[in-house]
Amino acid sequence: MMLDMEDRLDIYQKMLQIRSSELKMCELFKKGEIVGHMLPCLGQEAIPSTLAKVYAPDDYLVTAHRGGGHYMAKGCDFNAMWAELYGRATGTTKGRGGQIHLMDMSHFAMTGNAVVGQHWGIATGAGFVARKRGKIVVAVGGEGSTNRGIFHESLNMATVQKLPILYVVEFNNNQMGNTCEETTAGTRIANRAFAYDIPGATVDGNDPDAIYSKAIEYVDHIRSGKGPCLLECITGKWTDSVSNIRQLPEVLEKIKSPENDCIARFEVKLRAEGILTDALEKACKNRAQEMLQAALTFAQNSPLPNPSDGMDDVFSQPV
Amino acid sequence: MMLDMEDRLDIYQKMLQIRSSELKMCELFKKGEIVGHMLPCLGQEAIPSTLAKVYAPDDYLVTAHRGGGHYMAKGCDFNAMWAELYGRATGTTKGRGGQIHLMDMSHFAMTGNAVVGQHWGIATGAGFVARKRGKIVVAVGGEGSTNRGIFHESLNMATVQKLPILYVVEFNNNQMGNTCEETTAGTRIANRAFAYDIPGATVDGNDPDAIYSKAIEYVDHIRSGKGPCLLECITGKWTDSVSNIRQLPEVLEKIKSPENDCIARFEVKLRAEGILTDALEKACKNRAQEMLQAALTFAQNSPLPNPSDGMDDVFSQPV
Amino acid sequence: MKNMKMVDAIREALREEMLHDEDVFLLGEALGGVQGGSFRVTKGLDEEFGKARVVDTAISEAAIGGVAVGAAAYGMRPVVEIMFGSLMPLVADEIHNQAGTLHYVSGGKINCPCVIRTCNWMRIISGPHHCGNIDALWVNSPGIKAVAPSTPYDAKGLLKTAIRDNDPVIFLEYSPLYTKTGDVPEEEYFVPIGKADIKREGKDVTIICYATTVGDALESAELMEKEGVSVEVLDLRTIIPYDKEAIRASVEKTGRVVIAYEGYKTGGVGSEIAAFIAEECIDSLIAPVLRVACKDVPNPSNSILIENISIGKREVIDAIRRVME
Amino acid sequence: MKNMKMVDAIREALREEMLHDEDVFLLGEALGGVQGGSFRVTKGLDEEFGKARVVDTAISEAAIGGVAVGAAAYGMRPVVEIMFGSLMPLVADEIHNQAGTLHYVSGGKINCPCVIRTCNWMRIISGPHHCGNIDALWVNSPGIKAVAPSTPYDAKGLLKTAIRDNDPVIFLEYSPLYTKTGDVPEEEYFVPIGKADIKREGKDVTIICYATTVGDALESAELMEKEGVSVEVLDLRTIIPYDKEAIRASVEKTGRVVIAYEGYKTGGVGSEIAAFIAEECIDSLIAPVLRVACKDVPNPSNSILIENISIGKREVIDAIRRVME
Ligand SMILES: Cc1ncc(C[n+]2csc(CCOP(=O)(O)OP(=O)(O)O)c2C)c(N)n1
Ligand SMILES: Cc1ncc(C[n+]2csc(CCOP(=O)(O)OP(=O)(O)O)c2C)c(N)n1
Ligand SMILES: [Mg+2]
Ligand SMILES: [Mg+2]
Repeated sequence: MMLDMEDRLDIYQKMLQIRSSELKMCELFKKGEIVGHMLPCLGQEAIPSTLAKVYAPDDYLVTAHRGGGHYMAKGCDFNAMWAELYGRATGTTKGRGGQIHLMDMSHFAMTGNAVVGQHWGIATGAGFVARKRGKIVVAVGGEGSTNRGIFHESLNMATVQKLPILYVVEFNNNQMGNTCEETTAGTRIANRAFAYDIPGATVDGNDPDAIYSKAIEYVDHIRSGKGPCLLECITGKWTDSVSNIRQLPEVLEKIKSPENDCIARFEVKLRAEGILTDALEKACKNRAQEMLQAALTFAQNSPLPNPSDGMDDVFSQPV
Repeated sequence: MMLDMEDRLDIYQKMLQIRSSELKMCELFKKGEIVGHMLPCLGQEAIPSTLAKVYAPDDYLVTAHRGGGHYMAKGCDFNAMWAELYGRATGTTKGRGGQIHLMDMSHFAMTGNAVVGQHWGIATGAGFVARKRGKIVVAVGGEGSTNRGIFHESLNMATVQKLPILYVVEFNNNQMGNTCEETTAGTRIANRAFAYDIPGATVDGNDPDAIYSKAIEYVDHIRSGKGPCLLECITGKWTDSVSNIRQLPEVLEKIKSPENDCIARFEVKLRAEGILTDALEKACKNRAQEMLQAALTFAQNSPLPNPSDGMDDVFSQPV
Repeated sequence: MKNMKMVDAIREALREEMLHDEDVFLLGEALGGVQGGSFRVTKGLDEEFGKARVVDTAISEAAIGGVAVGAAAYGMRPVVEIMFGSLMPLVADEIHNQAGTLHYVSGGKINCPCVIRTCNWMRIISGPHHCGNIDALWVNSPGIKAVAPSTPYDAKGLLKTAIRDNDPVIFLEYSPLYTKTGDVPEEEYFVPIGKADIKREGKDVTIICYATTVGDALESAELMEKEGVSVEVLDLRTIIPYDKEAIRASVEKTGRVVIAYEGYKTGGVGSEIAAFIAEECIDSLIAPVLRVACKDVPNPSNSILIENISIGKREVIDAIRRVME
Repeated sequence: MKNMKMVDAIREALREEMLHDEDVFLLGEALGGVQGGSFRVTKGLDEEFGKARVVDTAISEAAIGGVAVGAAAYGMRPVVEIMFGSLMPLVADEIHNQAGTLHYVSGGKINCPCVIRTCNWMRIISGPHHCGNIDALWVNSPGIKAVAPSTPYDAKGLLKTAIRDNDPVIFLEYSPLYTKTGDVPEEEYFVPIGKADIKREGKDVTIICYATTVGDALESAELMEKEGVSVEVLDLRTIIPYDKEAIRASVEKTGRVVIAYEGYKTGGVGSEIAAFIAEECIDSLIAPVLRVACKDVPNPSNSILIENISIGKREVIDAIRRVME
């Protein structure tokens, strides 16, 4: 199956939303206007934006620590996300979790977790619910997280139980400085699917069309009750953490080329196909900026939590 | 490479030693003469007996819970093992660990561990020492233990580090009652090697010749510094635990046929090749019985630990 | 009322809750089939409810824990089993970091209604990897509740409450208690989490205990009665959050405390209880707060050695005598 | 004497021990290369000693723990790093069941000389999965030692001792302490495990503390001095096995105790210390034993909220005032 024009423009729009938001996050962090632990997905925008065309709004989405793009792409509350980055009471987790614990259950999205790999097990649990309720789970993590044992336990269990889960690996060949050469055996993460006799494939993770065609094939397989699949998307992340960005502008200049940048590349493609025009590009970019501005305004005008708020919600009812 | 006559007779002798010892263990447990948690390897004797021809005496051996056969095959102190089963102070772990914690470091054997799968990680640690000291590690566990994440983490790390480890899986299609159909994805455990691009193979684990030829090929690979291999040996265990044996004699009668019993089958083979004669068989069996008798005598005449002995050795020096 | 074994009371609680709510499901190793759980707790439930609701898994404790969290977060009520207590460290992150923080870190928006059952094999000859003491493992974990019933009545009532609770609950079973019998009502009932139970009233000494040590305490109380010492037996039932008011009231009454717990002494559940008393009830105390607990030694696989490091009536009585001095 | 940061003192200890014994090796995530460890503790050691002795691994905490046990059992001296304290539950079985029991269950025949270093990120805005408190995780684990130094001197001396120790030792670092400076001798020295250190003498109140809370205690003592209260600061240095004699001596002298620890209050390290005092030193006490600790709340990623649940000088001084009442 292929993406139609409208879908592709939606994807493009989401990529722009994520890009502008993540850039702003880096910028504001550098200025000291926002604080905390933040892991941008700059350079990887194609994956979340495309997956949003693969799952339904009420399907489940469970990601690892680098979940901001997925949160946005699923249509989770963008204002609340920005309020969270500003540590406000109106934040998606009331200003408690910060960027690495973004979640929005009204959109079935658990897009934060900071113990790398643990989300694979949680996604597998979500799979039991999805199986009962006729939904699917899309589970996403970095290639580094596939070296945790829980990845293996999860794939094995999901396969035996024929759980409806698409396991997606964002392969950026980087784990806090280490490359796969130093840490990871096997030529491709997708090969790990062979261990369980489930479908596995590697696609160009900077190309929405490539991601989509394999992902939608796998989702059909999954929805038909045949169990999980493993999709590896090759991409590149431009920055590990907001605190690691030294000279972001230079980096961005260098990589804003169709070879490295999934957005620039998608623009070339959309233009060649006559889908994207100057006017449309401008409109899309404006739209992204407007959304961002609205979210920033919402966040900045939101109240800070009261110090004592941090004592609530340890349990669902006071004990 | 193939086994020569002498080696095959050694293997046969070890199989007999293990068989007679494990049977006696079941019998004495049933009588209540020995107590505790004991996991016999009846039916699987070919694997430990053959591996003993594959590793050198000062190579390292690390197994999971069903390690009794491996302990014996490596030539660890047999008297001390029996003293352990009797809970005596002269036992291999001073009567503390019992049958599932048999270990004998003077033979480089950690052949006990009762948290299924954890031995894979320990074996990987042994691999770092082996790499430095020019030895290899043989790590052995049941197919069930390969569903623990630590198996995956271990294989990945050992492969990246090119550790000299032969990972051996005793596939008996049973994990405390569950079969692989209910628990385990993938047609063969050996396929899990593909995930890491290392050699993996499945052999008939009731046939010493089949085990040996693949294992020795892998050990050559390992000794040459190329990293780990995964060998799956298909076998069948006759009893899960001493406490699960209801009617051992009947079970034994039924299975004492060359189709199911690795010893009966090896005897047929050795006879056909003219290696085994009636007299030799008798001599071997007598020898096994003599060893067992001597061990029983040693154990029964050994002192029980003092109650207060159980307070020692929490730390290597009193604190 | 009917008289039943604790193992049957637990099974009845599981069965009732599975009938009551089809989102309740069981998951663990060898729960179904011939095995029916290592201690037959779940025996027959797979036949009644099918394999989708009584899920047998691989030996994958971390995934079992992950499933508990994920399935709970997305709206079901998983009741998972970790075969035995000594294996709980394998699921420590899923408990401490995941289940324990989820409600909080989601801004109170995601509940995590899972139950993690496990069985302790104390007083059995299976060695340190089977018989380890793990009751204190989550006392230092915000967001986690843990219960350890001593009677069939409490077990059934607490398990039903735990399954309906919207927070993660660790449910501790003890193999020596499975066959203990007791009265259980015919009609439905619940036992609240966080409430202790005075299993015997007394005025000279309070024994604070739970699970296996409750029996030791009651028998000791009986014997001490003959020596003219009146012993109150306070069964915590819930280890965390423990019932501070009940403890305070009893200590104010008796002024003497012995805490008996079948775990390693140092850093155990009883250490927390003793610290609470030293902090908040010290003015009521007329004797040191004694802890009767296992020695800080891995559990050996040998009855002669076990005897020497574990506890029972003798140690409890000893401690009562000491606080009465 | 040279003045140095704690991060450098730790690196120096590693380096000296690697030079002293070629069986000492380091293993963990991102220890080498550009990263040089999350907090640059191991920076440059890969260049000096090579990749076989400074091993960068995958994100595989369980295997890291397994390697620690296996390599130690077979005769090397692994010093492994778990990137941060919150991840320690991932290696809980390797600590509790494997490292903790090996010497014992092998009949005293196998040693397990491994060090597991980890860094706590307390007082930083990284949320519950990074800044969780895990100092109490092994207090209830027989066979495990744990140290938590507060000065560069203690850090270097304790780490060298830990590496040469034949038992498993957890070495706790605290990110706010890395940049604290202090004097360290030029010549080689060792600090014993299991010995507390009186960082300041006093006669009215004893503050028992370790790691980050030592600084809070010393500053509080300074301030209280002005109010005429003489505060003794007892730095445990070793969390387990803790120095009972030093505690006893100080409590006998002052009769008043505040235990300050940067962990969750309930079931924390301080609970054990309080229980010990309530059991063995109660006759010396003239005030309740107060615990100053973090609230039982997952650590939020927000300084406003962190402020309210964590501890510092203010809370310590408050407690001193209360025990002086
Ligand atoms: C279990 C665990 N180990 C280590 C860390 C520290 N850490 C945070 S992100 C990261 C790298 C993750 O790499 P990968 O899974 O490839 O995701 P990426 O950051 O590249 O998106 C590490 C090691 C952690 N948070 N959790
Ligand atoms: C981590 C863990 N989970 C569960 C158990 C309980 N248990 C003991 S043996 C066993 C089955 C192991 O199966 P396998 O690895 O195939 O070995 P086998 O017993 O067949 O030799 C189980 C589940 C355990 N000891 N440790
Ligand atoms: Mg990565
Ligand atoms: Mg098996």
